[in-house]
Order: sequence, then C-alpha cells, then structure tokens
Amino acid sequence: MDRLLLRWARRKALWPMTFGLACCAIEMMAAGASRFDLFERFGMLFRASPRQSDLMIVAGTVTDKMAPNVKRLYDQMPEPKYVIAMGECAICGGPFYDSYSVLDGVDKIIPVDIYVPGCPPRPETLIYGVLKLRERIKNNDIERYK
Amino acid sequence: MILDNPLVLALVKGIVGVIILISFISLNVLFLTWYERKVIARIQVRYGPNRAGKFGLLQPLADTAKLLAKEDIVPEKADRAVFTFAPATAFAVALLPTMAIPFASGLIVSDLNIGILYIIAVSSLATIPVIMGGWGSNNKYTLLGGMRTIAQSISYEIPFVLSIIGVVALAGSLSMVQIINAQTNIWYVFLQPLGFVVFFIAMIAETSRIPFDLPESESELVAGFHTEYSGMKFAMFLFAEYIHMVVASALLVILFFGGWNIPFITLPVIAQAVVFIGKMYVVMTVMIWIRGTLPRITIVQMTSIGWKVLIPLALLNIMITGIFMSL
Amino acid sequence: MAEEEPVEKPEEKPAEKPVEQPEEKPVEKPVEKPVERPVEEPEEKIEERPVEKPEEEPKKERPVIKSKVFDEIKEALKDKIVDSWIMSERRPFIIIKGEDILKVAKTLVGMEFDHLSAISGVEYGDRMECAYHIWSYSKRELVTVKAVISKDNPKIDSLTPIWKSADWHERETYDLMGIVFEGHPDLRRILLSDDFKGHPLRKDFELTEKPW
Amino acid sequence: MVQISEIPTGPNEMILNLGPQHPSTHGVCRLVLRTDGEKVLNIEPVIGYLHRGIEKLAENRTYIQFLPLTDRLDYVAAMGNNMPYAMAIEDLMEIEVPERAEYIRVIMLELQRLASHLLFVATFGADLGAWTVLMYGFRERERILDLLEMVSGGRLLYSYIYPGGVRYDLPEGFVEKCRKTLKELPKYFEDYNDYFYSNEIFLKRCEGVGVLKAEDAINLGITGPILRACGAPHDLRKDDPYSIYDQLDFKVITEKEGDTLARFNVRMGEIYESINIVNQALDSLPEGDFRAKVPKVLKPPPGAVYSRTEAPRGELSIYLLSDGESKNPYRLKIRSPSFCNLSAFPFFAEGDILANVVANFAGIDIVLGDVDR
Repeated sequence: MDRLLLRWARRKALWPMTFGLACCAIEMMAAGASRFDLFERFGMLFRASPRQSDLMIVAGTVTDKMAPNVKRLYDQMPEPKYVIAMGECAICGGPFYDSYSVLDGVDKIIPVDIYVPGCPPRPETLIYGVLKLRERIKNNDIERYK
Repeated sequence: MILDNPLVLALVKGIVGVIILISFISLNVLFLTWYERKVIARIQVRYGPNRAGKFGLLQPLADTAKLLAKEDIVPEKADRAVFTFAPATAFAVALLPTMAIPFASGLIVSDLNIGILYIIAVSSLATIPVIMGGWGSNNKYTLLGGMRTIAQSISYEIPFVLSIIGVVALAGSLSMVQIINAQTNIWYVFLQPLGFVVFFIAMIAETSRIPFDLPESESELVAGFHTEYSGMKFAMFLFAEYIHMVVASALLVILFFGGWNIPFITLPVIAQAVVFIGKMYVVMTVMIWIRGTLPRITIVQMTSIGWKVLIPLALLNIMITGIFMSL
Repeated sequence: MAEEEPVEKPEEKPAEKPVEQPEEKPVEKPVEKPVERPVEEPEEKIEERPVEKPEEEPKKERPVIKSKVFDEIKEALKDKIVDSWIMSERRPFIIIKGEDILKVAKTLVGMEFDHLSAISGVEYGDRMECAYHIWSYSKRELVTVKAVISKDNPKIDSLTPIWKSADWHERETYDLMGIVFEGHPDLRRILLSDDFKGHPLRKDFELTEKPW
Repeated sequence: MVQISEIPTGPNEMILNLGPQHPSTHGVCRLVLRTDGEKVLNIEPVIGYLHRGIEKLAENRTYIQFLPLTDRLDYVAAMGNNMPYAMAIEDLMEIEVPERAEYIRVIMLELQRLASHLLFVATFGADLGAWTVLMYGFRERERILDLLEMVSGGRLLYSYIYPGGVRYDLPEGFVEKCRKTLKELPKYFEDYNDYFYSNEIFLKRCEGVGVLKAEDAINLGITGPILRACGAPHDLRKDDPYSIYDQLDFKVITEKEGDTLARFNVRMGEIYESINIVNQALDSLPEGDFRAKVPKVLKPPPGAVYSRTEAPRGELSIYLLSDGESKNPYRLKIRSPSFCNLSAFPFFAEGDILANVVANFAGIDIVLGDVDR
C-alpha cells in the first residue's frame, strides 16, 4: 500500500531539472511554455538544482567535453531518479554520430529509461515520452527500483 | 482531577492549541503551494497542475510524499551538524510567530500582551537557518545566497519594525487582539497609508519573494541557499517559506485590514475566522500576482531601496502619526 | 529495463538520405589537387563572368557591386602580394607570405579595414594557409588575405594587437588546425578539452578517432 | 583575455563557476567568475561543451548532406543558417536563383528573425526573474513556428533554403495565413511594451549595464543588434546586400546608449521591421520557379567563397572551399556571430555585480550551438 502511494506520488510529482544542452532544449522549453504546458499540468516543476529534481531530460548533443558533467549531475541527483534521452543526439549521436567530439548516446554513461526520438522531437513527442515514463513508474518495471 | 490544576490545564490547552495550529498552518501551506502554481499558471496563459486529483488538488500531497521519500544527501564536504539542523530550525522558527496570531476573537494560542514585539523578534530569527544552510552546505551558491539573506534582512528589518510603530501608537497596545479591536470601525490602512506601503514592501522582502527573491534567485544562484538540499530537508525549507508567507499576510491583515473585522458589522466567531482567512488569501493572491508580473531587482537596488527610501518614509510616517496624535 | 522501451531507438536520419553515405575516406583524397588552384585560375574568371551575366538575365537590373578597393590594395601592398584575384566580382583575394601578415594587417587597418570577420586555417598538401576575412565598414568591402605558411612548422604572428577580435579566432584556429600564433597572450585550446590529442581539422585526423 | 586560474585569489575573493549547467547560461556555456562578494572582477567564458565538430563533418558529407547540419548551428534561427551555405554554393556554381525563390527566402529569413528575437525577449525576461515573459514570448513564437512548419514541415530545424532556391514551393493558403498572423502579432507586442517600458524595475536593471562604445565594439568584432545598439548603423542587409534586400525598403534600427536596454530596444525595433519586410515581400511575391535546376549531386568548380549574411545575432558567414573534384566541401569555416559576441563579453561585463552580469549575458543573446559549432 505504501509502495503504491509512493509510486503514485513519484509519478505525479516528477520534477525535471532545467538541463538544456542543444536544439532539443528549445523544444523542451516550448513544451513547457504556454501552448503545451507539459510540465506544470503533470505536476512537474522545473528545478535548477540537481539535488531537488527527479528527472533528467538529456535534451541535446552530449559531447565528450560535457559528458563528465552530465555524469556528475546525474550522480548529484537523489534516488530515485529517472532519465529521458530526448532527441537523436542523446540517443545515439544523431547527425553527429561520426564526429570526433560527440558521445554516441548518453546511455553510455548514465542509465536511460525512456528514449524520445526525433531531431528534435516535437513537444507532443516529449509529452508522450513523459507519459510513458509515468506508466513505467506506475507498473514498477524500472529495473533499478524493483 | 489533574486538570483542576490551573498549570496543567494551561499546558494541555497550550499543547492542543499548538497541534491544531500546526495542522491548520500546514494545511494552509499545502493548499497555498497548489494555489500559487495555479494562479501563476493562469497569469502565464497556462493551466497549471490538473492531473493529480480534481483540478490537481492532490498535487501538494504528491509533492510532499515524493520529497519525503527521496534520498537524503549530505554533501561530503558539508558541515554535517549545521547542514542537518538548518531545515529543522527553519521549520521551527517559521512556526513560532503563528503562536501569537489571532484568527478570530478567542482563537489564539497565546494572547501575549507584547504580541507584536514577539512576532518581530522571532520572525527576524528566520535569517539564522538560512545562513546555517548557506554556510553549512559548503557551496559557493549557497554561501552567496546566505550572504544576500543577511543583507536583505538587515536592510528590511528596520523599515519593517518602524512601519509598525505608527499602528502600535494608534492602537496604544502591543497586543494583537487589542490592535484588531482598535480597528473595529476603521482599518488602519486608511489612517496609515504610508506605513502600509512601507510595511507591504518590507514584508515581501522579508518573505524573500519576487521581486526580492535574491537569496534564491534561480537565474543567478541556481536555487540559492538551499541548492544542496534534497528530499525532506528541502521540503522543510520550502514549507518554512510558505509559512512565512502565511504569517506575513496574517500580520498585514491584522495590522492594516482590521483582522477579522468588517466595519460596523459584528460577526460570530466562525464568520470571523472565515473573514480573516479570506482577507489573508486576498493578500497572498496579491503577492502571487506580484510574483507573476515583476522581474527581480539586484542586490544594490534592494539595499538602496531599503536604506534610502523605506527607512526615511517609515520615519516620516512615525513623525506624521505623532503630530496627528498630539493634536 | 531495456526490454520494453516504449520508444525504440530511432533509425530515421535527420535529412532524407542524399546521394551516398560518406565512407571514412576524408583523409587523403584532396591533398594534392587544390594546391595550385586558387593561385591560377582566378584571372580568367574576372573576364568571363561579367560578360556572361547580363546576357543570361537581362530582366534583373540589380547593381553588381564591383570591388573598388582591389586596385588600391594592390597599390598599397605592392611588394607583399604574391598573387591576387577577384572572386564573384566583388571579393578580392590576396595571397601573401606568412611573415608579412603583421605589416599587411597594419596597412589594411590604415585603409579603414576595421572589422576582422574571421580567421580560417586551411591545410593543403604542401602548405597551410591562414585566411583573414577583413571587412571595412566605411568602404563596404571585404578582402580576404591568405597568408601562406609552412606545414611542418605552422607559425604566424598574432593579430591580437591590431584587432582584439582576433583573440578567440586565433585560439580556435590553433585548437582545430594547430597553427601557432606567436605573440598571442593566451594561446590555449578553446573548443576541445585540454587533454585532447591532435588537431581535428587537419586532413590526416581520423574522424572517429576518440581520445580514449 | 585572462586565464582566471592564473590570477591569485585575494582573501575576500572566490572563483565562481556559472555553468556548464546553469539556468542562465542558455545551454552549456561556462563562465568562470572571480568575485569579491557580489562584485565580479574577472570573467572567463569557457566554451566547447557543445562542440560537435561540424566543420570537420562538412568535409565528410556531400554538399547536400551537409545542409541539415547547418540547421544545427544556431538552432533557434535555422533558416538563417541555411542561407549563407546555400549562397556559398550558388556563388561557386554560378547558379542563378529564381526571383520567387529569393522572395520566399527573405520571407522565411525575416520570419525566423522574428521568432529568434521573440525567443530573446522570452529568455531575457526569464533571466531577470520574470517568468511570465518567457511564457508570453513562447506563445507568440509558436505562431511564427506554425508558419514555418507550414512551409517546411519542421518546427525548429527546417533545411528549407536549398542551394538554388528553396526546397518546396509555398503551400496553399500560406500567404493569407502569414498576413493574418503578422496583422495580429503587433497587438500582442503591445503587451510587451506595457510590460517592459512601464516597469521601473526592468528599466533600472537594464540601464547602464554593459555599456559599449561603437569603436570598441567594432574592434572586438561584435556584430548584429549589439553593434547597432552602440549607434553604429551596420547591417549586412544594407551594407553588403544579398538576396533581394536591396529592393526592399526597411530601416536599420540603432540606439545610442550601447547598454542592455539599447540592445533590447534594437531587437524590439527589429521585430517590427521584420514584419514590415515580410509584408513588403508578400506584396510583391512573383510567380515562377521556386528552385533553379540544380543537379542531384553537386560538384562545384574549384574556388573559394566567403558568403556573408545578417543572421538574427549578427554576421553569419561561411567560407567554403571546393577542390572541384570531390562531392564534399574541401574546407568549410563558419564564422558565427555568437562566438565573436561572446568573445567580447568580458570586456564590457567585468567589474559589475553578479545580477548585472547575468542580465548582460542575457542581453548579448548567444546560442551555444552557434558558439561551439
């Protein structure tokens, strides 16, 4: 029962971190802005500090220079924490897959729960991804937290 | 009977009162977080939380439950004791002034005859946990946030207190209930417009809300003094902030809007409480509205407004009040 | 965790697939060819184009801005210029020796070329070039100065004393091309991390080469 | 430029890192600040956290394959990035662009400038602590994005301006919808005027922050609205006209003060001016081809070209070298406006207080994709 309540609370109050890397960050902001209002409607409050956030939306290209910082930010987040890889670049390197300075997918350094494809994904796609993440939390099928 | 002992009776009454008060304030704070998000969202042409429960009313519950169950991180380099005690101190200190707030005639935990003095004294304590948190986190952002809090508190405590003197002089008492009773037929906002303006600005600064939210300005200091706090400790800071807001609005209502009084009408106790809380929410709505419209000011502007504008105005107000009362 | 991702890793490419996927062939191919190219052919171009254009589209009466400063520059830099030509009818290109760059830059600043738009390093088979794109706000002309330097020891004088904007451009060129700017106050890597090995825009740099 | 770690830190001073993940750095820029309390003594921007090696990738993509990558430079003004690249190829291959295509391009470029400046207004507000403005800015921006989506199919990155013209013709109903939107937008902009110019706090926070003189700005390589805010009426659309800008009637907005408020004013002015330009272009939109006949595989003759455009943030130029043999560019250099504007940032931001540095940083309106490439 308490688990059920917790899972309910966690998926209803999924606070993302303001963490924009590249193009996708603009779409993420657009998703949060007035037309889509993705985040507030679902009870997601943007927090600037990783210590207070539950969800990291990796929105954009992760370069080799940025990768240690991404990893560090992930480590700074308190458990339980979830990651959405938004956009091609965060999934697999995207159009920069063969570049000398781009990490091919953020899942090489941190565990990713939801992949949202697109270059960049439309806000609707991101909304779908967030809903999917909530579903996963509800069904408790995230391996780390079973 | 043990309850016959007046000391025990007072103790029991006090404890029951405090429990009721804390639950009442906590409920208010929970509702307030939802209310603020919703109002801000409407100002920003959005919907605001509407998925958790009807109209998203269960949102604060979800937030709290989630925060309580989060991992509690103490940074390695932090000063453990100070870091851990800061949120609890903040919560406790924030609750202290609510003791002396009358919500209706008789609905007060302790009607101190120096009520206003007590509130001023304990509300200035609120700076301490912020500094504790800012220093104890061993983080530059939190340190800057703590330093800003000190600057802000020093600059605005003085006009805050000075602006109250006019009211106290008019009412001739430091007791909260007396002050409210003195406003049965005319609210002090009409007699003390200057004092009201100074008090209102100083109050927003004291509660460190936009445009005075320097200690936690997001675009400069990430999350200010509570950058390093996670989970329950962060929730306590957040709670403390909203309690400050409730207390500040209650204080404003008591000092300038006649408390539970509606001019020329005598109300029963329940109606008094409703009127009082209604007025509080009007004040809080204005505060939220200000947050939705104004940008943040800089620390230089903040201190210069405090010292160069508000304090002279507050002194002027005292002078005018004195002249009028001696006539 | 991995078995039921609601959203699969996408296959789609950002653009529709054009002609062919580039294989990892970047390195050798263009080495020799472009060497002589910019030096020679421009002379013909100047004559050809103005003749052709009016015939093709007589309807367009748009004025083609011809370069007015080209002769002036040639006059002022008589002894320094190795070669020069005009591209697209309005863009003078001049080639100089690497060691002359400071003097040339000073002369150009004297001629009110006040805006250093960019510095691009280019590697050819046997040499390297630093192309300085310099714009004059008052004359509304852009001149590209190409300074030729040796490939084994790519060194050139820094222009930071003349244009402050050269600072980051030179750092970038150093970072990506490995051209050393002598006299630069703070020549460090700018875009890549400090432990990066090699200079990626060199033609012999493998694209997928990772520092680890 | 100084390396801050080399300056000894005094007893009351500390090194503060803004970024690379920080709400006000608009992405992954890192500002290393040496501060004395609230006062910022030195600033050193550290960039490269989004360096994707686009210039190297250009040498490994065909000319057409590279077009989508140009979008990803300045991702809030993607149309503006396609333009210099397309122009460079056209210059090299001597492709004559049909007149209709040029008009469509200008319409798109100006709509993009509008969207980009709206984003500036939005994020500028957010950096000053006024989150409502962020929402308003995005609300208006969405309407422009609707138009751009209508023609290109993309919301953010378009790859629409194509060597030889544009990728598709204007869809049915575009002109009417565009006119309608442009007619309605100024009403919303009145809200902004109310919000900003009748707001004492806003004016006080921007006045006198980051003052820059025109001579310094030119020497520092600053272009775009920041330069125009210093009183120098330099706009490549006028100075070095490309496309059909020389046939259009528009003003170059300038301000004298050179501070953050002036920068804001210039951008607000350009928003109106862009609407004016789009309206003119819509009025005289000719019929005809939307793209010249361009071979499927581009193989430009050998040569070098430096094509310059006025992107929303300043001068965006592409230096394209072709060897005449391969299908890939031999060398491609991007001169991005944000890079140069950011490089000058310490010169006019040092010595101010932290809050003003943030406001100042928001005022130069950089995009990290453009800085790092």
